[in-house]
Parts: sequence; structure tokens; C-alpha cells
Amino acid sequence: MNTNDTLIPLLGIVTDIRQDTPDVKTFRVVAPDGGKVFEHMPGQCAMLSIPGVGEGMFSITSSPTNKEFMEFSIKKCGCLTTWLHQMDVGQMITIRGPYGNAFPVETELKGKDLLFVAGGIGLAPLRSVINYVRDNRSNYGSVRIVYGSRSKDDLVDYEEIIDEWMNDEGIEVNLTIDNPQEGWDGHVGFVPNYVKELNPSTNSTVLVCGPPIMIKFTLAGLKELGFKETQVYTTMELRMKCGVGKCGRCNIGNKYVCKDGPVFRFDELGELPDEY
Amino acid sequence: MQEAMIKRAKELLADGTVDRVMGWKKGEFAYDHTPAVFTSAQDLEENFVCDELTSANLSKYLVKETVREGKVLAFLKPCDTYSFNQLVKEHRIDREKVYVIGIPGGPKLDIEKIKAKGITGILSVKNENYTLKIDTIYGVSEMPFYEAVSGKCANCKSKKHVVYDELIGEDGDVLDSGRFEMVEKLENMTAQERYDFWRSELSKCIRCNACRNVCPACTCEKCVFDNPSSGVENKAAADSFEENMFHIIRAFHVAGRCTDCGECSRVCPQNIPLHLLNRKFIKDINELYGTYQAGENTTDKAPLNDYKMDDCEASVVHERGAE
Amino acid sequence: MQVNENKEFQPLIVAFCCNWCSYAGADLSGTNRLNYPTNVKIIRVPCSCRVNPMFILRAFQRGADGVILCGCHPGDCHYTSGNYFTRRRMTLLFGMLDFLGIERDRTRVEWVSAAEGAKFAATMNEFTEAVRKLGPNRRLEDLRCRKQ
Amino acid sequence: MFRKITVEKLDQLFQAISAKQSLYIPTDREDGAAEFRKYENGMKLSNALNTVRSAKDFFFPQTENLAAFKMEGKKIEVKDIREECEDFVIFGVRGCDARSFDILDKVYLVDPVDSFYKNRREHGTVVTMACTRPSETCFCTAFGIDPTMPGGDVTAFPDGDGFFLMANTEKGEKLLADISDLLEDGDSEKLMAVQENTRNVLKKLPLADLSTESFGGERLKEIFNSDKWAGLSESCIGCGTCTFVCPTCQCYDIKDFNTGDGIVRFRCWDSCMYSDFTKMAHGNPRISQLERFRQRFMHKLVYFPANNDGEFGCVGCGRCLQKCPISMNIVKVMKALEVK
Repeated sequence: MNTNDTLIPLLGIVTDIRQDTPDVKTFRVVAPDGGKVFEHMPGQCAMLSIPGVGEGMFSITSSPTNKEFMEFSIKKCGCLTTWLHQMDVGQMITIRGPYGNAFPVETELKGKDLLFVAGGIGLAPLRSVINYVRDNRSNYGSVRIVYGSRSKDDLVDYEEIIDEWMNDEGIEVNLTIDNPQEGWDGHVGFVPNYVKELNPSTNSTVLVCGPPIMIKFTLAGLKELGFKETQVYTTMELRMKCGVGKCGRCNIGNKYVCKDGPVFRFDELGELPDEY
Repeated sequence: MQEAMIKRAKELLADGTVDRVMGWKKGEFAYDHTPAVFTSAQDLEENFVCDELTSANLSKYLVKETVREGKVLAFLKPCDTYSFNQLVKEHRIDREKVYVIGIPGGPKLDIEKIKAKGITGILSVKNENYTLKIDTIYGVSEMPFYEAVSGKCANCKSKKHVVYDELIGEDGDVLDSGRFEMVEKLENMTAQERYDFWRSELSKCIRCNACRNVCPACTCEKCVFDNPSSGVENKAAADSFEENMFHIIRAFHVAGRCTDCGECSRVCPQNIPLHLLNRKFIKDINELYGTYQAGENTTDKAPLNDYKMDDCEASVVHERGAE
Repeated sequence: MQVNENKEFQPLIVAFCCNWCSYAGADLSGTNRLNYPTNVKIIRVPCSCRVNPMFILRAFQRGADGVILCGCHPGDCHYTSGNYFTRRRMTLLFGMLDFLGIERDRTRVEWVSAAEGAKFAATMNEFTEAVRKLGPNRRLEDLRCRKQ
Repeated sequence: MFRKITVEKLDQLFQAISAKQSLYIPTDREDGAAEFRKYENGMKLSNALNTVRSAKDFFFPQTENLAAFKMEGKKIEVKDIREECEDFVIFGVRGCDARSFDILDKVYLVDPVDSFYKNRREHGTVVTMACTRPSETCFCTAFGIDPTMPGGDVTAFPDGDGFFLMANTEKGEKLLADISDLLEDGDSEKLMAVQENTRNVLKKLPLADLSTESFGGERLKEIFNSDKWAGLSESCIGCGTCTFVCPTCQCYDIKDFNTGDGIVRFRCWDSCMYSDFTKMAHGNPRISQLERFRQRFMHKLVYFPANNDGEFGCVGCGRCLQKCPISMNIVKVMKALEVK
């Protein structure tokens, strides 16, 4: 009997749980006999589930260059994520994937200057790309990261940003928070405005992820600066059940986010109906 | 009739009494009329229809319509006025925002009953002295009018309008419908026979939720069967238990509020006699707690919101009918 | 463990007991050393009126062979009138279950006060026997939940 | 070879097939509607044009178990609880339903293949039945289906007193070989006359001139943004009747059921007409019935052809025309959105 249907999940063990922000935790997952459950490319997703609680699509936050484990940064939001936030290290979960396309790190992005724009938990899918780029540094041009959040405490992966990314040569990190806060001497203001202030070179390729409203204004700002839609990539999220374009709910027009996405270039999205 | 309704609707639109008209719109064929909202005289003239095949109950649409700005004209058949009243009573419809014109009721026809006779390719249906002349692509067929009467009209409980602002045609009376006959017949069967009857009926259910969504008494914002936190959420009956569960609870949740409009059975794509479940509750309520007709007025306390010190005990169930 | 082929059928009885009267009645029957079958599993509810028809159905789904609902005597409800509503509700629900051909002896409502420990034990004995005679619940069970 | 089974021998044919594998035929229920049932001796083939539920049930059942989980402390065990599928024959599938299998194939047999569906598809033999009395609700010809040549593994052509049987595939030939001694030579002239007559009726059907020209991937945004949707969807009650009787609706939901002894994960049909279809923890991209209603018809008339070389996701069986509680259906939508 054929047992390898993609709908039948594999198992993973949570070996580490890190509290990133008050409502975001990062989970480290390995296969029961060690190593990664499967290989992926930056931007791809996986279906995580606790049987009886729910199943949900999460972007894989760790870079494929990490050969030991996968990581998922998950915001507490609904039924499943609340459960995940309450579990302890050693818990098994079911996992299937990888699903979706990926950021074109080996094709279109190669050799390009990269500008990453992220808001809040939107850093999760981009972190995979950023670390992939850091590990293959010679393949890419300059790297600039603009990342903002509601407050200092809501910056995901703050320690990694400070300790590793900021210390890398050729990587410029610009952080911002929405409102002034004690102990914060960095920039204050919304991400779209900050991007405009920074006035990045229009040669770079942009990767944006964050709340829909942030994406909308960032795109408008980039266009003002002279960026073209073909230079900007984003990653989407909609309700998913199967992960393979068959259950029929995550479509934007004729594209399924789980299969044709989640990564879209803005000129592609422009051809689709505004229903996301 | 249809002409008089269009004329009156146009007048009321023109003089500003109402902003919209809730009625039925002609379809592709002779029988597929759709409930619709009309806003212009031209639209009314071209598309408004009211005939023997406009059986849909419009009252539930008024929940949505009365949330909108302005006043809406609704044409209600006698049975629809009961549903309307019940919704007013439950504060789901703002009475002030509806101008009700009572129109004579059925008997309405059920196109499926015509098709069940093997008549297919239907182009038009005409009632000539209670003989239906059905023009089809395979020639003309005839059948007695009463053999095609919709199930919901077969045991009409009332031709009286319980609420209206004006009437077109004459008001009728509450009828002695004999509507509990089938319930009684089932009650007199043995438990095994009843079980077999309902198993064969309910196992046809495809859980399309048409019975629930069309029901004027089912107006919850979120149904318990759609709510993952309820513990009973289900989308498809994965086991015969879930078929029973859904239909028992559906009927129970409208017990004492169901006006017996018959929409549930009319819309069931699998022809399950769902109204029998509702009628069972109505019959029990009538027998045990005194005759009660939901929607008859907007003041009486609903039987399940009420009690008497000397109500019968639940063991009464053990003392009735066949085992 | 030995499996006895001829083992007598042991029904699973779910008893919803109101906190103020019937649960205390069950307690009293215990302190009085009165016997009632271990088949009875008690679920304490604040008032008999808390028991939604779905509770009864779900008990059957999850393997109960009989469901009994116990509350304060009419007139004695801690919340004044809860049990009056229960009475109407359950009468209609049981009538419907009967109408669908579900054995009527699988369901019961009984009023048990905090002082009626003996009545509680007697009721449970009697009800368990009645359900035992009916055999396993097959008409309102969920096959997925049947114990292998 | 073109051979015939007479009406008198039909029971023998059914018995011969059902002796070797499960046979399903459309048969009349007490309420007059037809449904596919497993053949038992004495069961009569329905004369109805179509069944209420479509034939997709055989390959894509309403509920289907995917896996079971045993939970113990922090441990999870996954079990494949798939049931072995046995060979079966569906007899009397109309041309519209037969085409619907091609459409489902384009969803479930593309990479990654749905092994549950594929398994059933491999074990099923489809015997189609040519139409002779199409109904006013039929519009399969609009989608290029010829109901007098319905395809499938074997096609049965009724000629009034029997059926000519023609194998179209290897599977079909195998089925016919098993029952060859029940077949006899027939006069094909009568069959030609029946077919000719049916073709003439098809031309006279009220929906014979329904055009699909205005639809397809090219006008995606234009159709999506049409102002007609509001009026079309205003009386939709948001039930799932159209989707559940539809032979091509293939959306599903995946759910877990706690049996008390473990978790069973199953999938079941879902409907894009339901309000929770796209609901997420933090919002819903389709908040009103207009958007959900639009999705269903956009999928059939625009998205599906955009992804499948212009093939539409509708087969014109007419079930939604007959069963919609408020008589709103794809034909009305097509006529309203048509570019004249």
C-alpha cells in the first residue's frame, strides 16, 4: 500500500523553544532520529500540527544552510499557536512539507544588491533568506535590512540581529520601532516612512514581508523612490489545509498561495484580483 | 395578482414609502424564480414575478434588509407572515423598516413533483382548471394540479395573515390542516420501524446545510455546528451519529420558535422530510403545554422559555405510543 | 488478563447531577454506605438546567449506554426555576429520541434531593438494570468511538 | 466490435459483473429521485436522466480517513489507516459526469499526486450511458461534451430495447470480455436513428445556445471586478447544496476527530460558499457572501481554464439548476456576465 502521500505527515521533535517577544516563540525542530526532517529552500513553508488541535502552515525561519535543524518563529494567534506556545521541549509534532516556491536565491537574486524590509513577525520568512545570503555571501551584492516593530520587545530575533547580523561586514541593519521607548536610542517611526528616509539605491532587489498594511505603504514608498514592481518580492499567507493546491481555499485568482506562492513578485500580484 | 403587486410596488416606490421591494425574480425557465430586491419601476416591470412557483419564504431576507438604510416593501404569503412575526418577536427584524403587503398564499407547486412523473424538458407550466398543462421539448404533458402541490402547502395550517400593513386579495382563516397525521403515523410504529424509517431518510443527508440556512428561525450569527470551540462542529457526517445529532439539534434549536413554514423540506436536495422533526416538537408542545403557534403574535412567551409548576414529568415519554 | 467470553454486559451510565441536590444526594448515599453500580459515572453540573441536549447526545456518542439527569425536586431549585426548564426541555428531547426510534429506557430524568441518598442509590440500581436489559447502545453510537 | 445486450438480459449482465466486483448502478429511491447504489439482485436500473449526487463520490467520497494518531505524553505515533480499495464498476454514468472525472484528474493526479484518489481511480471501471432524453437543465454541449458519445471505459448506447456496448480502454475491453457470452449482434440502424433524434433534441434545448466565449483566463480581472456580482449573490443563502451536488467541485477540509482512543484525521468535502472556508485566526479575505459566491463561479469559469488550457470547471450537468434552494446558478451567472 502506498503510504507516502503528502497528506500523511512525518514526525518532528521540538528540541528548543526560545521566547523571542511576548507573543512570538521560536521552535527548533529535528527528526526523531536526529537531523532535519526534510530539506527546503528559503521562503518555503511546512505544515505543522498537533493532532486533535489543528494544523497550520508556517514559514521555515531557519536557513537551508543550517544542516542540523529547522526553526519556526510562531506568533501566538489562534488555537494551534496557543497550544504550541504552551508546550515544552521534547514534545513531538507532526510536520509535512516543504511546500510552496521559494525566493529565487539561486537565480534572479544572485549577484544583486538586496534590500530586506520586514515588520513584526514578517521577519520570520526573511530570516531564512538573510542567513542563506550570509552563508553564501560572495554570491550577492550589498545587503541592507530594514526591520521595524511595535516596540523594542517585539523585535523578533533581536539577539541574532545585534550579535551576528550587525557584526557582519557588508550588511547594514536599520531598526525602527513605532513609538519612543525608554532604553531605545535607535530610530522611531513606521517602516514605510523609514524606508523612504533611508533612500536606498534603486539598483537593489527588495524582499518585503509584514502586515498587509505595511506592505501596501512600503510598496507605494518604493515606487516613489523609483523602484519597479518587478524588483519587489513578497510572501503571502492565506488559509491553507492541504498545502499542495488541491483543497481549494488559498487561491488569489488562479494562483494557489501554497503551491504557486507564497513568494510573489509584485508585478505577478498585480495581475491577480485584489482578494488577500 | 402579479400585475396588481407590481402596480402597488411601483406606487410605493414612487411616493417614497419604501426604498426597496423584496420579491421574486424570473429565471431562465418557467419555474426557477429567485428571491430578489428591486429598486426601480423598470426592474419590477421586467423581472418581478409571483405565480404558483414562487414558494420561497422571504421573511429571513428581511433580517439582512432591515439592517440597511431605508424601508423595504415585502410581499408575504400567510405562512411567511408567521415567520416574519416570529423574527420581529426575537428582535431580528425592525418592524418599522418593513412595509408588509399580505398576498394570498398557495397552494404552490413543486417542480420536482412534476419531474418525478418523468416529465422532462419543461418549457412552461400552465394551470388550467386545476389540470397542469406542461409544455416540454418532448410534447405537451398533463397532470392533476394537486399531484404537483408542494409539500409545504399540502398541509397548509393557515390562510390568515397575522401581520400586514395592507392586503392584496382577501384574508383567509386558520385551517384544520391535519398536519400531524404523518407524525402520528410514525408515533404508532414500533421503535424499530421508526428507527429504520429515520435511518433511511437521514442517511441521505449530504450536510449541505440548506435546511439550516434557509430556516427563518435559524438566525444565529454563528451556528454551533460551525463553531470549532463548541466541540460538536462538523462539516460532513462522518458517522451515522453525526447525521442524527445534526438533525436532532437543528430541530431542537428551533423548537417553540418554528412556525412550520416548511422551507426545510422544500429546499432539501435529498427530499428528506425534515419538517416531520419540527412538527414532532410542535405536536408535543401542543399536547403537553397547551396549543402554541409560533409567530401568531409577538407577545406570547415561547414554550421553552416558560414553565408551569404542574408540568408533566419527562417520564411521560415512556407512557405514550408504541414501544 | 483473562477475557471472559460470557461476561455479562456492563453498561456505561452517565449521570448528570446538579451540584446542590443530586450530587449531595449521591454523596449521602456514599456516606451511608449504600451500594450503587460502578457503571454509573457522575458528571457534576451547577444546575440540571445546565445540561444542554447536546451533552446527552455526546454522552451517547462517546460510549454511554444510558444517560440519567438528576436535579433538585421541582420547586427546590437553588436557582429558583432551573429544573422547571430542564423538565420541559428534556421531555421534548426524550420525545424526539423516542420518535427517532432510540430506546426510550436509555434516558431518564429523576429528582433527587440532598437528603435522598437512598433514592439516589435505588434509582441508579434500577436504571442500570433497565439499561443492562437493553444491551449496548447501537442506535445512537459513533462507530469511531467504539472500543475495539 | 460493437455488440448489444438486450433489456431482458440486463439483470444477467449485472449479476455477472457483480459476481466478480462491486457494481454500482443508478436506481430509483422511494422518493422518486435516483442515486447510485451497490447492485443487489432484483435492483432496477433507473430511467432518470441523472442522480442527485454525482458520480464523483466514487473517487472522491464525502469523508475519507487519512491517518490516525496515537498520542502518549509528548509522543505521537502516525498510522496509515487507509482501507484497501477493491475493484468496482460504475454503470450508467452520463457524459457530463464522465467528463467531470477528467476535471478531477487535473486536480488530483497532477504532482503531487493524491494517492487516495489515484488508488480509487485505478480500481474503478466506468461504464457510461449515452443520453437519449436530455432535460431543459442540460447544457453540457456548451462545454464541448457530446452526451451521445459519453466516453468512459465502456460506453452503453441505448437503442430502445437494449444497449450497445463499446469498449474505449483496455479496462473496458477486459470488462466486456468477461461478459461476452451475454452479448449478441444488433441492428445498428435503429441505434443511428436514436442518436440522430437525440442530437436534434440537443439543438432544441433552451440552453443550447449558451456561450462560454466570454469566459476563460483572459478576462480574469474584468470579470472579478464586474458590478453584477452583488445582484447575483444577494439572495444566496450560503448553503453548500450547489457544491455538494456538483460533479466537479473538489475542495476539501482536513479535520481531526478525537475518538477517545486517539485522533483520526479525515478529509471531507468543503464548500467555498461557507463563511469559515477561508477564515484564519486573524481575519478572512472573503468576508461577505458576495466574495464567496464569486469565488465559486470564478473558479469554474475563469481560474480553472486559466490553469488548464482553457478547459472549464463545469460540465453542464444541470444539478445546481435543479437543486439550488433559491434557484441561483451558473447559467444565470454566465448569462449576466456575458459580453454580448
